[in-house]
Amino acid sequence: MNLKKVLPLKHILLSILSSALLLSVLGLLMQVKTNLYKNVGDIFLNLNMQTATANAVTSVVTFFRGIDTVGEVTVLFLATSGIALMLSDTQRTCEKVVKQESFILNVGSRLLLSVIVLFGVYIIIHGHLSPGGGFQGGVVIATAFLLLFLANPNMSLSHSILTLGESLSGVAYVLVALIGLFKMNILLGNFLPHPIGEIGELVSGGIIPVIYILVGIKVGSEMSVIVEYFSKEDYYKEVCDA
Amino acid sequence: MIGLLILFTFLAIITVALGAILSKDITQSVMLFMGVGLGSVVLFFIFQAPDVALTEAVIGTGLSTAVFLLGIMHTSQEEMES
Amino acid sequence: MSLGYYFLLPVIFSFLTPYFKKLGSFTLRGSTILLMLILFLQTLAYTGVTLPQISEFSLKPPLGIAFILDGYSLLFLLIFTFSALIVSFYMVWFFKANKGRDEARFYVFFNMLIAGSIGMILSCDIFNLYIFFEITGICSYALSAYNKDKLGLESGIKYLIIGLIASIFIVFAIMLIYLQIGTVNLGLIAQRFGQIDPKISVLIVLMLFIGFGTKAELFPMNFWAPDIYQGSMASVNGLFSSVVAKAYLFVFFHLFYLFGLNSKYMLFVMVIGAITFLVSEFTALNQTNIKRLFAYSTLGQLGILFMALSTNSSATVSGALFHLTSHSISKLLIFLALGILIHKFKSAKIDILGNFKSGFLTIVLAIGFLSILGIPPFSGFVGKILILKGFALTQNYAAIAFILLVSIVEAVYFFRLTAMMLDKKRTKISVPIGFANYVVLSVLAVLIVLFGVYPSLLTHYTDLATNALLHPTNYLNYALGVGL
Amino acid sequence: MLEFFNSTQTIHTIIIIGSMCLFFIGFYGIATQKNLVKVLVSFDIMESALFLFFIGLHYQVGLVAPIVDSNLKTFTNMVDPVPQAMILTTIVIGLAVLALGLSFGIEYYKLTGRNDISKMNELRD
Repeated sequence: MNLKKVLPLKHILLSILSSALLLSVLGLLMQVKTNLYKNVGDIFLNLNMQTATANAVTSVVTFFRGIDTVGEVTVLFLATSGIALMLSDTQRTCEKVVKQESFILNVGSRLLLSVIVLFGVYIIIHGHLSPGGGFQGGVVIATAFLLLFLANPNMSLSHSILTLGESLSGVAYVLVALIGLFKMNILLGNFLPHPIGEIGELVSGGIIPVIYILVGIKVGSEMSVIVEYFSKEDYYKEVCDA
Repeated sequence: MIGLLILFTFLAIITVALGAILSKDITQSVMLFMGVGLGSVVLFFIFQAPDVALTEAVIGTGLSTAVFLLGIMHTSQEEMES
Repeated sequence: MSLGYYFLLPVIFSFLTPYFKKLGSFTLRGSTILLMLILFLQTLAYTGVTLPQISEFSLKPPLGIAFILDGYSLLFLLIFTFSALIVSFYMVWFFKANKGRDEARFYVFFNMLIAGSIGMILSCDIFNLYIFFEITGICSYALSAYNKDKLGLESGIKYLIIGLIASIFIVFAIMLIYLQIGTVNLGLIAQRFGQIDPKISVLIVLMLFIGFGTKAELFPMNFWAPDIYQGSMASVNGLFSSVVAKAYLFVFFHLFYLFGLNSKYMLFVMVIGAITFLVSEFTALNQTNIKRLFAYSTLGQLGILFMALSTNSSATVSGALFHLTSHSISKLLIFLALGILIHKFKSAKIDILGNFKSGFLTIVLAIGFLSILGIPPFSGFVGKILILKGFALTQNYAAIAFILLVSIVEAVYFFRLTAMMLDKKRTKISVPIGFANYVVLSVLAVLIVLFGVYPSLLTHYTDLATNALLHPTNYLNYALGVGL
Repeated sequence: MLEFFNSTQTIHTIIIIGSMCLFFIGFYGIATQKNLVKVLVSFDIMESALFLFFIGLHYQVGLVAPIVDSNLKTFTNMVDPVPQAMILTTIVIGLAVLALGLSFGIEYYKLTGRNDISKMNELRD
């Protein structure tokens, strides 16, 4: 085993290049002086009492920088569309073959499913009180379905329901933004009542929990679609090869 | 204490990341990448960012790895030698 | 109307696309045309109001995020919404001619590509701009892989990896900016950029340059562009060339002048632009694939634009913006016309230009070629002459000589293509052109001639844009929330 | 000794060095790896490094997470929430792009039997 084969010259040169870049960037970054100005986040922390949410990160994500989250949801939606475009093959002719499924795995995964989905819903609706929120809870729900697919390869989700949830929650999110425009004269305005005294309670923060619930539904259905495409892809391939 | 904890976590992450890059087996490299994510979760928690820690745990580590593993199930498992 | 509709309306349309699909392809195509028509009419309505216009999200700037429309973005908004309207009409023919494609998803990506590009030019917050950058990016990756054949997927993968590199550098730059001055609002960054430690500021500028320069197809980082153009459909190429590349170029120069980098880095960008122009035009000479050839031609024209836009003199910049508009229209015309030929001949070799028989297409393509080359009655001529005049005013004769010399190279292949089209000896096959395409292509050709004969129609907007770009005081006041 | 390790200054130095090492490990991976999956893994490592860098430099000893609970009634003495919100967004976007890239890779592998990006050279003149 000679060294040249294990570590080609190109790799050695590139590692030297990387280290040189590392050292120069480090040299620059070590001189980072402390910020002369007040961070915008500190101002948000002071403002945060007004939105009456216990979790400041949530109010930044859904309210102070709300349009970012609309964009983020759109990015996920586009990625899902792209994955569906790539992996949904309408020309596949081979028949679906019912695969062997294990009874214990099947029952066990179904039992776990409800618990995991419940946990996801908890994370979503407590997004403005504790760490977590629509994105995290939505993905937790999607992992429940991943478990189901792994345990039972014949499982398939109802695409019409998923599409309905995805479209309706997305449109509702944009409508919430537009209602803010009509009622508060500012897009994404917090038009629901949000008295400061309610801070820490489940119903508080005006539109913020509403937005996170909509985001949770959307992310949950999109991620489930992604997971289904990725796990079904393998299934179809095996069936077609056989 | 916190400083030492951060230092050792960083050392662990860097080792695991090097392993992930240098490993010839793709599945192994994905699993090691999951190690990087887990180390990041610990660090985010230390940095008082529980929201980011939860997100990284669920999305950056959990679902990413699952998607990677499902993805490499039907592409080649090993790097082809040229 | 609020500026937010530019982003929110396409988003609603995209979310509802599965249901439009169920109502049939007529609804799908019709709704997209309607959407683009609404956006275009809204933009036309904005030409009559006082600028800048602002619409805020959640909070007033500088704390919250806002969309700001000034003269500079108005010009680009006109180009983008017009191109989108044209392409949405063209796609009606395309999907009639190519049955069995996933129409709904194409329209999702198309709508969001336009919405993302518009978001990039309107947003006054650099992190929000990054989100729109990613939206545009994902749509472009998916559109270039849309054919799902070997070439399409290869271009999709290459574009995705390039996009990932660019986005990592941009995220790094945004992080350094936030660490240094504690904000992501463009107005505040512009105000405080001078106070950053010069070494870190160089690092930030370098990161932003790599990030946006890669996407805007600047010289050392544009090796990927011809591959992407070759792998994707002709209509998508038209969009890339006239909308997406222009959006990245907008952001590049917007940040360039806003952060006050023009005095320090002017020569650098100019030289890079000149090299882009030179290398691309020489490489274009021996291309045999027609899409690649026009990809290199696009890169060359972007090189001229980079040279002229970085000069900081209002005459040159105004000329460059005129040239940019004219280039957008001409390239859209050329790519859409080529799409018809490529569909007919099922090949993208350069020979297909000699083998078709259609008086209309010949005239239209010739107008496009000659306009890009800069021959008198067409708009490209006015653009180039204005740029050269601007350089003459600042006594930059080297740039004039350089542009003229390299234009000779450009002339070689454009005249070769025109001669090939007019060559009577080749076997000619007649090409069917749908009714919609007659309308679409004639509108574009008439616009090219119109702007060539009456440049004053456009110079009003380019002057507005130049003023807004070089003296962004108004924009800054709005972004800082002072002028409200 | 323990005092030294508990100062904000030291912690920030460790964070800068560690995250930049991680960043350039990812960079080296992108430059040398040929398999599409491993290139995507390298990108994710680079992204993680940036997240650690950004969140870490906004942490100072003594600050707490920006969440109020029964013991903590005001939003004072907390870490900056904006970087956390930005990172949250970037993580989700990262996953979206990664999944899209993998789906391209799978489709390409089905057509050609390869996912080696250095051999993707059909697009040429």
